[in-house]
Amino acid sequence: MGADPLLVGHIGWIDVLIVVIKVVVAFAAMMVSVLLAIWVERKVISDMQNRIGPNRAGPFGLLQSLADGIKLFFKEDLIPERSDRFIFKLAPYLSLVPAFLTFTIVPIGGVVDLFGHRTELQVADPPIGILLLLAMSSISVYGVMLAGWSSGSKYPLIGSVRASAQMISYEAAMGLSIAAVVLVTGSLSTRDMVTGQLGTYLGFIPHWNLIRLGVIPFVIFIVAITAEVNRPPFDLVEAEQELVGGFHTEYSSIRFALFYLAEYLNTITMSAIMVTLFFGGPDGPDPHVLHWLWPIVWFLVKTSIFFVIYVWFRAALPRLRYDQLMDLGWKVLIPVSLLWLLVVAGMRASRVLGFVLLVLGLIAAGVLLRAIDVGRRRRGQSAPVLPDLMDASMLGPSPIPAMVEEGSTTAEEGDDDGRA
Amino acid sequence: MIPVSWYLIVGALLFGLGAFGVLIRRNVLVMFMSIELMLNAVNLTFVSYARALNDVGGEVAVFFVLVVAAAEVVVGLGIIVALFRRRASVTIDDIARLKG
Amino acid sequence: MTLLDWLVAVPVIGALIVPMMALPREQAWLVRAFGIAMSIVELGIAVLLAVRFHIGAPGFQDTQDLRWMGALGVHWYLGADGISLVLVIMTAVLFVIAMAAIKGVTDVRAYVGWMLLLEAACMGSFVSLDLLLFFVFFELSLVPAYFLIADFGFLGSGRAAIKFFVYTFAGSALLLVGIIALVVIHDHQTGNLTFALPALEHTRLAASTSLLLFLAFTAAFAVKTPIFPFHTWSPDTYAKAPIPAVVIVAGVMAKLGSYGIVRFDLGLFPGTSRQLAWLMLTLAVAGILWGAIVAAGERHLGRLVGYSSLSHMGFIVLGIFAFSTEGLAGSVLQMVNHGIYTAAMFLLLGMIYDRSGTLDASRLGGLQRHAPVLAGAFTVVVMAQAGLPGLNGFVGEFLILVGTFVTHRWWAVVAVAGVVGSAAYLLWAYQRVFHRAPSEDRVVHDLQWREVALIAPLLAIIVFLGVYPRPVLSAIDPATSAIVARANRAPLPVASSTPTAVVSTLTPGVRP
Amino acid sequence: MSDIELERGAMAQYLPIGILLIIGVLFGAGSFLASGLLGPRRPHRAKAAPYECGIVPRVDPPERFPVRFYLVAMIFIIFDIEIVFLYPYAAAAGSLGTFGVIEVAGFAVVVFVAFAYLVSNGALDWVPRRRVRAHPPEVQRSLEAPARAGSR
Amino acid sequence: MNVLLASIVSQTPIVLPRISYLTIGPALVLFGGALVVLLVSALLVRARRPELYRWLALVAVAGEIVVATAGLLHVDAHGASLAVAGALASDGFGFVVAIIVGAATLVALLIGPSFVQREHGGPEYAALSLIAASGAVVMGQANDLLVVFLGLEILSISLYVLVGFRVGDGVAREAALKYFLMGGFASAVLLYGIALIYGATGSTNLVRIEGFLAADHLIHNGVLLGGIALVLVGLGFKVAAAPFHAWSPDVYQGAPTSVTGFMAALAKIGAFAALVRVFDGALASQASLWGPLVAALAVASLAVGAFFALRQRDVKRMLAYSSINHAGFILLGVYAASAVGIRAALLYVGTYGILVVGSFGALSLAQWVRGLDEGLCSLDDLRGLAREHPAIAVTLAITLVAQAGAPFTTGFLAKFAVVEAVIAAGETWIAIVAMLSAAVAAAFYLRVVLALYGRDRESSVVPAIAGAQVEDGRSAVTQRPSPSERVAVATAWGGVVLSVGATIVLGVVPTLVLSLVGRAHIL
Repeated sequence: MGADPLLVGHIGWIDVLIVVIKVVVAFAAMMVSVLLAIWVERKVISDMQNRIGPNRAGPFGLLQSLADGIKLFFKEDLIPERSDRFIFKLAPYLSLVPAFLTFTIVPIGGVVDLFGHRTELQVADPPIGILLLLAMSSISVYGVMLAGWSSGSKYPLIGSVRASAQMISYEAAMGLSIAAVVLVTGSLSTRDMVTGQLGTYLGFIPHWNLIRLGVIPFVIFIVAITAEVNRPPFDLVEAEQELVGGFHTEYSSIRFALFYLAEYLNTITMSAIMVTLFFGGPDGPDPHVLHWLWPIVWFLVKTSIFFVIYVWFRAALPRLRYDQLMDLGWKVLIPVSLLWLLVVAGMRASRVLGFVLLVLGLIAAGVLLRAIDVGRRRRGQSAPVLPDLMDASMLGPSPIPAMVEEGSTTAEEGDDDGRA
Repeated sequence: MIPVSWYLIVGALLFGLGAFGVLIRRNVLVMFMSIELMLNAVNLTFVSYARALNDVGGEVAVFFVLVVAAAEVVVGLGIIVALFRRRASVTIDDIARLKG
Repeated sequence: MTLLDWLVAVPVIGALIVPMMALPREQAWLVRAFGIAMSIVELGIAVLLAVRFHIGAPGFQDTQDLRWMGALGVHWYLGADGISLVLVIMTAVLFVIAMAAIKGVTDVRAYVGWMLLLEAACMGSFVSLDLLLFFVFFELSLVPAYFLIADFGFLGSGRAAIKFFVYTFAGSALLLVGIIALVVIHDHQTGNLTFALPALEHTRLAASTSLLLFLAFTAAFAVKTPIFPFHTWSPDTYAKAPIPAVVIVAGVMAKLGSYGIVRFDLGLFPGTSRQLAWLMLTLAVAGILWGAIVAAGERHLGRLVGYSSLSHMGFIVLGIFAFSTEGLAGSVLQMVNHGIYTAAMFLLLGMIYDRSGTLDASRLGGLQRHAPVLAGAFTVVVMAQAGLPGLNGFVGEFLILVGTFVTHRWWAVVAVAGVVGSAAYLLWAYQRVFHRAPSEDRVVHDLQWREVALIAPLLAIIVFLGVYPRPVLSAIDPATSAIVARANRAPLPVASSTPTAVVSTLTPGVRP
Repeated sequence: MSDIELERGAMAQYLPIGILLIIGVLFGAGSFLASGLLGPRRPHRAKAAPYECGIVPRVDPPERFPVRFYLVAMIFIIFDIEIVFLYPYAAAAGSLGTFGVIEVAGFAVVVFVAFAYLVSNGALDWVPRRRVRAHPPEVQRSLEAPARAGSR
Repeated sequence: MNVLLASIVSQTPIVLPRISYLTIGPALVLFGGALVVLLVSALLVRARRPELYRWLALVAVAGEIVVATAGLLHVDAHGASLAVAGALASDGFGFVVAIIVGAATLVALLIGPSFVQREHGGPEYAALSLIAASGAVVMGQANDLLVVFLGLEILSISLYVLVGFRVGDGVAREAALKYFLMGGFASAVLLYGIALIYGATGSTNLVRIEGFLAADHLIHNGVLLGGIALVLVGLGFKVAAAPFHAWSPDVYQGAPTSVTGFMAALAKIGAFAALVRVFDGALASQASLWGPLVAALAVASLAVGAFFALRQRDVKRMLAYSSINHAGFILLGVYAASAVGIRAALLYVGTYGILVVGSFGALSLAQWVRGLDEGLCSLDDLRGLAREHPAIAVTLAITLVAQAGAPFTTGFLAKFAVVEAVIAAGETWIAIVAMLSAAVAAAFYLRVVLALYGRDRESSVVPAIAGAQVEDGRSAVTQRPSPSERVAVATAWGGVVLSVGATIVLGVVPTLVLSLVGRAHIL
């Protein structure tokens, strides 16, 4: 069970001071890392695309992001006339704050002594640790959804609908793959997850969850969080060709900047979470000098690698089509992660049970494939129960609900209503 | 420390608010949300009692209530959507074909 | 199986067979013939029962006692004494006639089926010694009666049928409560959960409890009989129901009520019955007079007979609550008599209706000219009703009045006015129907042989019982004497000191 | 040590999160404030209009989410609930042993069957359908309208 | 890790509950059946196979009855016990309820899919019926307020959807919405009551609550009283007891006819089983607190059910009020709070359940031959049915008359048992009210019967359009029904006949059903 020893028992002012210091440092680090991250992304992508990228502000264009941010302060803040003003203003907070808070549970280093108090090098270590991640990612769905809805404009609305559908779809897969980690850890605390990964197999293979869980949860997780933070190739939310800017089309000035900030914060945080869950967090070779520093170094290195991988994804992979995206989430990731979770659980109880479950799981997979096939064939025969998400008719002229509008297609009527 | 009874009172108030909402509001979705509010008020009450009684049973109850609430949400939304595919209104007064 | 079992079973079997007789329309008469055959078999059983009956022996004969609903203490407990016997025979006779009187019915199967079921219910009621079994039969009789009235009656019979059903059902509701309450008390006292009448007669009851139970029982019987303020369903029903059905409703089913009073009110609550005799007598007299008065002003013959029935049933109640041997014997005899002559009356009304298409006395008239036999038969029946010596009505009414005069003089005196009144309105009605100049110049057939065959047995019985009522009287005498003796022996209940007698007797510590 | 103090100890773990929450909110508010002070304010109708790539919007934007979204949301809830139950199990899997695995597998079977049912009904298909319009809906409505009216 | 925190989380070994598979067997079989139905449908390209799903479901129900009977025999032999960590009670009552639920579901499955799924043909009806039945079974076996709640929700949520099966011009969906809103409200109220009882007694386990109340004399505990009242209100909503009945006429009227019977049966069986368990079991020592409340509900239901029904023109609406009246009767059994009362309530609810399914089944048949869908059904729709379809008319009439309490049917037996229990409890006046209400109720059953056999031209003004509709419908039906349709209707007939047969046979020879409910002892 996680708990920062600093905050156990009597809490004096010095403890509070330490906490404040940790928080402020973390906050500053996040802001700086975002600036750097944007710069890295732009640079790496431009290198991959044979461009130069930002090179004016500061050395190698390092301050470009800061310049962009400052510029946005001086832009006019527009609020569309048809918007719901309160929610329009609220939405950026719902995006930004969860992005900050998620980072708190990431273990950055080991346990250190500060002013004579032992504390963990992570902002907070609540016993339910990883649930905070799930909670925050759920809240950030609201940020996206409400931003699009409150704009009172069609592109943001479609963007937000897509975004929230996508995010909740992948949240399930993400949750299931995290559950596998929880299963082997026996705790929800991120610190416990990290300590559980210490050690090696055979003296050289790290005892990381990546290996303990058999890679599959990691693959699922990385795909899921890529979709979760709307990074390419899953960035249909803001697919410029179709939706302009997606859910934040109507946002300008600093409000837009905050969404942007939240997105990068999330990307960085998710990289860090991935390191925590599957790559031992701050775990790494310890040369026995500067004992406290090495974990931090390892952590930063691993996180940076994953961030670059994201950038690489963006540069290398084409965007998915919406139906491919949803199919991937629902018909592949969720069943596979569920199956794998059961197999891991079975294996931990007894080898035999694990294999039995694996076989059963393969049978289930067969059943599911058949069901998918059946679904596809039935579509040839009759129309689906409900209308399409991508259907342009939801942009119809009437103020009545889109679902009524949807009913105008004969096939649906015939299936559901028109059989009198 | 805030005494447990305060939580109970808040729970009761929320429950009353929800019940009131179901009874007087005419928008189906609002009624629906009021029911959810009632369920969550119950959750609060359960947790408060669990705390006061130092018994984990009340907290476990919340799990079940959450599940049930979720199932209700699903079915309720399904019904509402199905109904309003034919009607543009979400007001209960417009849904009055059934009467004696 | 005893004869009594067969008595109930035969019509039930018939009622089950009838629906299966899906015959083409031309052969529908087969169904009717089957119905008549079944009812004749039934009559045979009744006669056999009478033959094997030990006249003069006290108590119930030919008893049968089987567990039915074991856990609830309900038994299939049948038995007959003289009172049951005469009523059973009367019932059997009337059903044969009613069955034969079916005419112009589209769905013969349903009609015959319901009739047979009704016969089973009536027979069952008369021979049940288990209170719940009695109640079940008593209730069951409503269902076929309802269908007979509603489906085959005159215009508006549906409403009348519902009225009939609901009124009587409401009365029986109280009866059921009363029965159960009595059984529960008995169970508490003896630990023996039983609905058997002989056992329950020995239940000790507090005065107030007894009073309430008496009222509950009487409510059901009063509606069915009908007794004065509970009679409002009967004129409607009599006017709307189909003739054969009303023969049964008025002839037999009304007797279920008065039979119930004799058997259960007097049997279970003798003291309370005696204590409340004044009330019942008053109601009876009120019924006699009210029936006579309204009947005198009634133009619809069906309703008229309904009110006259109220009046005559008043006599029966009067005799019952006179608490004299003559009175009770007269009442039981009068039950038979009333059954017979009311049935005859309605048959004749049916024949009149067939001829003139109406029962409105103001639109009838002068039938005597074309139909002297009909008029003659009508005369006999009217005279029997009016209590002319030599006909059966006289014997009963005379015994009742004598019996009542001995014990409750003033009620008897007032009731005599009813006799006079009934003679008056009946003759008046007769005059209007048969003697006046015919309103329309229409050729009316006299009775055909079939109609004669229907009415003749009844007339024979009317005359026979008027001249020689001894067989009936000797059959019922042991039973009536025992009942009267027991009632007069029973102490008048004294109000107990605790006002909550009901609750306390009912529940020794069940609920605070 | 009494339970109340233990509880406080556990709650104290959330102190940093609370502080960061405050900082985050303040940062957002401060940014808005700064932007409000620094940015220009030159309102114009065209700026306040919904963005439509320069075209003047002629129709009102839809107010509600399409049905499909609710469907996704509903299905998601089912899985979310499954996860809600899986986490306590996962955290306590060690002490639940084989029994726990079997129970969870049973639970998973239920969810799986529901899932297979959904999939086979095309509830999770997003490919745009080809529109087969046998006859215009108006015609169909008018055909069935009298029957409906007459049924009462 | 810190020592202190280690003690907080206190890795106490989790005691694994012993699962008595016989106890959860009935629910498990039903639920498993539902899964099989869904899975089979998922694997078939042509999903419209109503008969296949129906028979799969019937097999499951038959299995459930067998398992429940085995459980009952086991309890007879080895005595009652608690199962699954005290959440369920393995006692006679639970298994008897399971058998009753199975019987009602069996009949409903024979009838329902023939009409509701005639065109849709998917697995939903069968699966939802099974799930609903499993909920009712769980309610009957629950030994924990939370399990009661869960069972109730499993039952209710399935019923919401079943009610919403499409008929007519959206009336079913409207009914489903109303049912859902009121049902959700009731659930929340019930749950709050459970929370308060939990707060007052420290447990949601019924046996433990009983023990707590027996040991501690908390007489005037407002929280407990509030909890009891709210639980009563919540369950009162579910059983449609007045004054919480407002939803039921609308829902009965709008729901597909054959679903209505199933809903009426299962909701009542489940909710009354729970009422008996909670009130006559756990809260028996507090009878002075809840007795008056239950009595008031019962009397109100009796009166409202009987009198309001008289004014209705729609048969289904009328039957809804009649079910309120029935609820009043069953509440009386609960009120009696004795072994006799429990048996009576169970007898009533069981026989009523089977009867009402048959009733609505017969009504469905009537609507079907009249070419109407399963929506509204006015008296005029039935007028004169006896001439055209005497068999249906007779069946319907028998079920109605049985509901009125005619002798030699279970309807009478049940009323008799309840009234006996009430009188034995010393509440003669309530018994009188009950019986009088039954008499009033008889009037409206007979009105329907009258319409069936309606020669009463004075009130049979058939609107021209409706008449045309009837003509249409008849031609539609007589136009050579397809073989599958013939099979469906024959099966529905089977269900109706089964129900009516059970009503009469058990009414004449009640030994079987009496011995069954006689075993229904609460742990």
